Amino acid sequence: MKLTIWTYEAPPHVGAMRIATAMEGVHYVLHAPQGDTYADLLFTMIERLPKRPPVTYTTFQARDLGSDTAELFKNAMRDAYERFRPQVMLVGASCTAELLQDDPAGLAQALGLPIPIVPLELPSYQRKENWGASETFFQLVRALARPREAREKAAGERRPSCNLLGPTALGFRHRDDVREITGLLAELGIAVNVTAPLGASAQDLMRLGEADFNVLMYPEIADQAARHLERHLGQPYTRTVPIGVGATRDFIAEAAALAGIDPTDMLSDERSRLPWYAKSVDSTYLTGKRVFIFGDATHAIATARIAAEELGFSVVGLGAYNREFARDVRAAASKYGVEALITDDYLEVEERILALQPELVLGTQMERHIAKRAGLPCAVISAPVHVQDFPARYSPQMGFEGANVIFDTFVHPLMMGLEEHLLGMFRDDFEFSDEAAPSHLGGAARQEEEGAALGSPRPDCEKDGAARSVGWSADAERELKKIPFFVRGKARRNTELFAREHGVALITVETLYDAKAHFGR
Amino acid sequence: MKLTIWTYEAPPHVGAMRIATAMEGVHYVLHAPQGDTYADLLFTMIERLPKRPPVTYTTFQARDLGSDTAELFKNAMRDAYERFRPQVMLVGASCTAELLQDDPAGLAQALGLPIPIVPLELPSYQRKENWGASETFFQLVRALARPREAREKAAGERRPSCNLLGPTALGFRHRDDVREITGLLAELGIAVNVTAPLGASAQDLMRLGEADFNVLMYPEIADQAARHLERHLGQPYTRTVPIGVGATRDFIAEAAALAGIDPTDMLSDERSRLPWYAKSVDSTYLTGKRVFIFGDATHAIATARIAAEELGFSVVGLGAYNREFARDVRAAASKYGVEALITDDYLEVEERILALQPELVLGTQMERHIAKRAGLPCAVISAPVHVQDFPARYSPQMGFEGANVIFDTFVHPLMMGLEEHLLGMFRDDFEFSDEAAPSHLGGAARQEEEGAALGSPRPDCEKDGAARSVGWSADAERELKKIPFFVRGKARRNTELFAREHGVALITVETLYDAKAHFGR
Amino acid sequence: MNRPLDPATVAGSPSGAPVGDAAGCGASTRPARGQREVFCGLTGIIWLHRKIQDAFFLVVGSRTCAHLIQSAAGVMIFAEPRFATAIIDDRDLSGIADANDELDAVVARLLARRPDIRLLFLVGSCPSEVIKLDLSRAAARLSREFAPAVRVLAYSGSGIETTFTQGEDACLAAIAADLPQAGGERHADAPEGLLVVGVLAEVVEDQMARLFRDLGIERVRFMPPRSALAMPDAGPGTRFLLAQPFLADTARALEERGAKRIPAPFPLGVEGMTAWVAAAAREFGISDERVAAVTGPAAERARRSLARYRTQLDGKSVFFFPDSQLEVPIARFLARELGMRPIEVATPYLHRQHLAQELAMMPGTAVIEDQDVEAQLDRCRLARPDIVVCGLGLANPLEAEGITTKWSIELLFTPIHGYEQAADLAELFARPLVRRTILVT
Amino acid sequence: MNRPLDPATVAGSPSGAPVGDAAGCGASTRPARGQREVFCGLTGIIWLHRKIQDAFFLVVGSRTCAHLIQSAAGVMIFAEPRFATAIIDDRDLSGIADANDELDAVVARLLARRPDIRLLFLVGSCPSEVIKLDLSRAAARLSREFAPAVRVLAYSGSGIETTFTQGEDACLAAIAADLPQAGGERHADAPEGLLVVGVLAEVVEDQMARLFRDLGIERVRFMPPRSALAMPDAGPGTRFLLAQPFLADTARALEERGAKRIPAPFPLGVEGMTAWVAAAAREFGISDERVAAVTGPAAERARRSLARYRTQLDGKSVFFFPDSQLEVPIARFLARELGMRPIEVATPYLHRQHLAQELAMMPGTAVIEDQDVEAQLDRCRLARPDIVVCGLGLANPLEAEGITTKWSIELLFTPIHGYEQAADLAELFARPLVRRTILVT
Repeated sequence: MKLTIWTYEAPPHVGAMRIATAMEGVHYVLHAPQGDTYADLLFTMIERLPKRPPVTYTTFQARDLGSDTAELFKNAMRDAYERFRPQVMLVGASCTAELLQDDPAGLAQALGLPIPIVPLELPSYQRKENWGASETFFQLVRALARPREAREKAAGERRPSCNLLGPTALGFRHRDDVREITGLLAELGIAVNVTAPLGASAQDLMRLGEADFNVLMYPEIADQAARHLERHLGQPYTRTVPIGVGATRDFIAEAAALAGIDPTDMLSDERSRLPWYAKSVDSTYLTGKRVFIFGDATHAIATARIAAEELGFSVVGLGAYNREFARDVRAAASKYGVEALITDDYLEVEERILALQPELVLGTQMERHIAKRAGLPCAVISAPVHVQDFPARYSPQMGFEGANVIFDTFVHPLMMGLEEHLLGMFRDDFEFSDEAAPSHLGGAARQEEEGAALGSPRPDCEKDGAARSVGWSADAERELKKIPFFVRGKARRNTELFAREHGVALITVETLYDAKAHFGR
Repeated sequence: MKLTIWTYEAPPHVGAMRIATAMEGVHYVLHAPQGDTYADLLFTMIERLPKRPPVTYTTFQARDLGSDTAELFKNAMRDAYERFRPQVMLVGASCTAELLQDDPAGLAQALGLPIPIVPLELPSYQRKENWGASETFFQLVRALARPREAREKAAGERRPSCNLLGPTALGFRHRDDVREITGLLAELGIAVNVTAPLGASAQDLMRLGEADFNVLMYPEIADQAARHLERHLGQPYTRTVPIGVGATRDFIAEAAALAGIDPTDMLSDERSRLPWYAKSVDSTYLTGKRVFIFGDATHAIATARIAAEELGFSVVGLGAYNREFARDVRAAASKYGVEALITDDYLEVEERILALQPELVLGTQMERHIAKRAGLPCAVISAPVHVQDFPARYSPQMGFEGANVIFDTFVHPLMMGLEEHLLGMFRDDFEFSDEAAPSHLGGAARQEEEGAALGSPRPDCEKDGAARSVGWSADAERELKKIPFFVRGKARRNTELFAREHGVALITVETLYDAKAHFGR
Repeated sequence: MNRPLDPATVAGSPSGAPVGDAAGCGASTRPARGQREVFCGLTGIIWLHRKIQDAFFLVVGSRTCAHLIQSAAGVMIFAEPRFATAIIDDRDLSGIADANDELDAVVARLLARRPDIRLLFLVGSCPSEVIKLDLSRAAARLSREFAPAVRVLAYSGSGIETTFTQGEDACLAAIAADLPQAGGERHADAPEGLLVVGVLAEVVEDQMARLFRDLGIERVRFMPPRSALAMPDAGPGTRFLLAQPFLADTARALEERGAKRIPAPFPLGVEGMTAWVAAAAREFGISDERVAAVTGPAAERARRSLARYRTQLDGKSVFFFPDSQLEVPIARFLARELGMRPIEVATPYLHRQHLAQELAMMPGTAVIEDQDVEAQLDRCRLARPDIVVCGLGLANPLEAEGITTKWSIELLFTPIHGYEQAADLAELFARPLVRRTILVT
Repeated sequence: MNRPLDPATVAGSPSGAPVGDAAGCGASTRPARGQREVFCGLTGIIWLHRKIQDAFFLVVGSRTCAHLIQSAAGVMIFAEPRFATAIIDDRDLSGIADANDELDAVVARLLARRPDIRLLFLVGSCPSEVIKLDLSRAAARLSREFAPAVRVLAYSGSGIETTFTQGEDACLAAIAADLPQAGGERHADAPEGLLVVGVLAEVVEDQMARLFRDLGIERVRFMPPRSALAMPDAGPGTRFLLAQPFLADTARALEERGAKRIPAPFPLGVEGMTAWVAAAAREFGISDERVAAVTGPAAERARRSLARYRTQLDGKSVFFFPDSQLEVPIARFLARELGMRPIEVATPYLHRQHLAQELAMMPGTAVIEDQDVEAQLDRCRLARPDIVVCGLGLANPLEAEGITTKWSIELLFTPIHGYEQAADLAELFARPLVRRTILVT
């Protein structure tokens, strides 16, 4: 049993719903109690889809237990087939139904419906949303994808083609990433054969084999399917996820190599504004800002690269909530000399952030909570999705326009350079009070980093006893307050570190400046 | 002499710079003291242009006055020609030089340079930035544009074509509007002959006559030029500025009519997300929200239409700072039953907003100040531009993607529907305190509508004595505080109006509810 | 537990025809069966955790439960929640770990991190019910362990036992069983205090308190209170008014404490509010004249406010999908005070006794208990009502089909009770209709 | 007024060769003439209005002036400003309106809207100078009218008379002339208090105050103060240290009050700060040993801090466009304490007397007074320095050409004076260089 304040991922059957809802002609019969129908609103309200997800729930009740839940399932299955006439059906159970052991797969097969039935085994008490989506997509691909009829490669006649694998319903910017990458590939001269699951039908999955290679857009969703297609259909796939200018350029080179074409033209122009905006002198103040990054593995790793190489931040923390890709995250973290944080425990992430006192948090909606309480600026880089992650405007994360979007997103929560300066110079100015948030964000007040809202969970300070074993003299506390709040957390942390390392029990004004001299700006 | 806290427009010579900087091969010699060189940074820092504006300043000093300022001008002119070898030169004076009466036009002509010299008369003490830009563009067009050689309209062979008129350097989203409208016209089958001034050379202006018609993108900049081209070159021009879904559709119909093509296909699809997002049930709470709109005339009028027809807001105030288009603004205002506010006095705008207590302010960077102090949500719809009006990402205002951008921009500052509800239900909840801004904006504190920052200018309450002639009983004040802050300003205003109309001197709890019954929600 | 009726028990009644009822029901009721599209009772935590500010809700359930609560109401973006989930995992199911030990550890960690918690609810879920985890016993054990700082109660919000608002009922029933005993000095039958039961907006509570004070009822308390430290007492002298129609178990629990329910319609709309207040007044021996004098001005003002919306809503048809159990009183209000035409009123559960007066006031519309969502959607499309009341899973798909909707969860999150809110309740129905006429694109 | 030297007066000195100077100048100076690319003195309002919090700056000028101030520093986005412009219009110029009456009306409206103003500056501009509007007389008149609530002073920030930081000089000179007279009881020559002159960050003032207190100098005040109500007095006993190199008029105004300037280098870098403090100490009769004892630890710490940046900056060439008059002391610091190579040091104005010690410490780099921006850009492109110090109009265009820049206005907005900020000043130069090595794309 695990205490969970926020969950980064839904249960695995919601992952399966993301696949089913993304596709055409697929229907999912889910053995589940009535409350599980809440999942429909994820699609109709968060993503604002104008149709219900193609899911039938058995909605059994307490009185059905032990008697006719299996019968309920069979009826639901039959009714759903009659009503929706899908090309393929998925069957499975949610957490509660899993405990009943009704064997939906067996029951479904026994009905003898004239379409393929793909049974899903998604262990609710072990696995989570991404795994469920990945497994579902893989099972569909395995069941449906066929090898290319004959590899008639009349070169020169056919444009090279690829499939885009991974975009789903309820995906973080998947809608726009698909458009961006499709456009990028078209410019390169590569056609998209099938995009899946988003917008694909069962027939489309059968055509997957006709492409020359696969673009693995979201490893969390489609890594398993891409590996299957490589192994069984001989299709290579791209390893680079094109998020950020550097990664997009690498991706272009990789895709071009797989397609056997020359990417030089496309790589010679500068197609994103990010590099120039990052070089513009008003961005100088971004240099070395300490950022903490947390999200799904793919977005977290890509974010770290952008932060370090393209914006000039200093990565002080990097982590992901999906253990499936822990190895990749650890490898990336080691590049930045930090220890990867692999956890789905919100409280652990909170502790790490408060201990590191970064100047910017790049995380999920959950890290926004932490950042808000700690008075830290924050931008969202990854699922879990919120209604605000489905803006009306074109907002890809991938490709060159994605890099533009990311520049704005990461820089927006920060105070602008000149405003930082004026705050630093004239701290006593009543209009520049410490309570001031960046004025372009409405100029509303911030909470002090020490003063989280009443009643909110507090970091477990007792545990971290060492951190508080040094004391602050009143003078030093006063001097600390003269440091603008957006770097004060760091100054406090550095001074305490310095004091501990040098055996100073009471921090004075001199200790503060000694620490400053020791650590530099 | 006029007290000016903020100025909505720069002096007219900055308007001329916006034209010169937008174009290729144009150089502007400006008779001006050294301080006027500040204007360069508008382009290099706000717009982040990677080149200096093509402007030479004479930078005369006190000691030059009355002696050799004319000589200085001639030297600057000659040196600039030698160094930059432009195709055409603009000459003029800034405010201080205007007082010297050195006659830059005459001096420049006398130099006998082998290129066209376009003299600018921009009266600094009467006119402003937009007028200066408009006059400059008009003078250039008048000097350079030639009629089409022979109107060889071999129909079927040539695609219909148009010019895009109005985009400049330092324009509010001009960069992206041009891309959006060019794409829209291309889909319609209309080619863009010349876009001017942005990116146009003197030669391009000479080719203006080759187009079938003109698209007047920004009347503030190009109305004069478009009318000239209509009169002298017989080119009709579009009247609809395609900002918003409805206006974009009207524009498509208008452009198609001028081009003699059928727009039905293009109008049959829904190409913007705005209509569906506005219909989505999470937008229901937007209905009837009272908005105050202020900006340049074009953007203010377009914003009012979107607010009223596409988002379902209630327009309670509409105004513009550029008197040149006052008539259009008044006509639009009368449609919404409000009195237009035509002023460039920031203090007047402030008074109007505080008196109206809108639920949302759609204005310029200046209205952001007012809204911030009044604790009102605000989005920016118009110049004057700030560095944040040049985002890295694609952010048009025009066309279908412009409508998407606008939906996000207008809705973002508002508290989301459900959050509003919870605040309304549980006002005593310490985490939902009145100080809470929308949590997606960082959840920082707001100022009370009554409590502007110490030292800020206060609305001139004495003048508006009537508004305060009714008193509030302590009970009624307490009851008022139970109303969530985002509608409290309106409730206070309505109750006081009601009390005055009904001769109630002391507002009680009953008065509050009587007023609520009277006005409705 | 307050379960939906087994359809078998009413299967004999002719579909669509009036069902005989003690209260002389003006509406017909009929059952349905098929896929339901309703929230489970856990959803109530969304408003309960905001109402009782020093309480905390610990769901004992699966990741689905955790995800439901954080997603259902879009609360993710809001303030730090006062709820969490103890997620059951394989180790608990396989018996490797003792579920009770695990739960104790989770509670200990939670209370260490959140020292401000005064009242902790252990909330049962589908999985905890299926594996028969006894949370009442666990609550008793933990209450002993953490007394006196923290009191621990248990209730079930499981989707196999409860729908949506029944979670509030279950929670309040648990509270009711735990209230301090009122001193029984007076004669048991003499009313010595009024308890208003059901989560209400604070501004509504304040209005009601003023009204009862003006009537002369002295001791008026609200349940649940805003703080766990301010629990009302209950006993034979307690008279209670239900503010919501879905509080069957709570009423029973209060009755077990000796308290007496004052039968009344629900305080929605002018009529409902007047009847509700009058019922209490009668119980406390207050004259009808006094009631008329005290409520008259507010009722008259409310009627004036409603007039504006009556012009917008009169004659418009309305169709209810089952959701909150508020369907019947709201349909009654819309029909009688605004002239709307309820075409179909479906409700997840119909408490015939508590709703007796409501049903009697209803026009002859079919009241459907339980649901077959696909069949109901077919009927809805056929009927093309002017407005549909439904949950969030159905609203946007219906809007996309051109059918105007009112999402029902808003009825729980908006102050709608009492005179001053009658027009606000009407406005909730007018707004989507108005919106559709305003939007041009 | 503190005007740039007429190039004619130094035209005889061979370009690039050392100019003989009373202080024994280590650097050469040479004049230039052509288009300038500098701010006018109005720009100083951006920091002055933040420093003196109950003061307000009313520019009497054109729309250009108003636009300059609100745009120059991107202040538009910040807090409500404490400055405004009385914009001259055609009516004032044509004589239809009397400019003085108009000004009085503007001031009256302003003071009515902003009752918190204690000190109002009327700030002259190019147009007000050209039309010879006498703001000093207007200030005296308005001061009388609004006394005692508001004091009104005047100075000129016009671009035909001042560049950039000279606006601060003109403002402080106006303040200096208006300071209360110090009681002249003691012997005129005995130092009775130290005044530190120039806008400094508050944290820097506090550090300096601690240092002088530790040295034993009792009465240390700063000018300008944070509030107009806390003006220091001045008189023959006053000794003052300039904290900035551009305060020629202010120094003269203080000297006219009888105060005596303590000649010193400027407190930038360890060397500058030590010499600056030591000069004051000598004036107050404090022994060198005491100075060494008090400043030693901070100086040593500062040197340690600088070591990190010396490794990054050593041997790097630096090229100054004229801007703030800080060019000479900063070039001296970069050269002597960080090993950088100043290639060209241009400054809008060179005060030979105040900068005597600075020039003596400079390596043999050409110091250019005044500007011909096009010619200087040509030289800069040819020299391809490692870093260029320039204004905001030039920075991005140079960056686009691949030349690293440090925008000079930052030197006015960042705490750079004193020991604890020496490394921060170095870091301002290291940062753009580091950035260029970090960015991969």
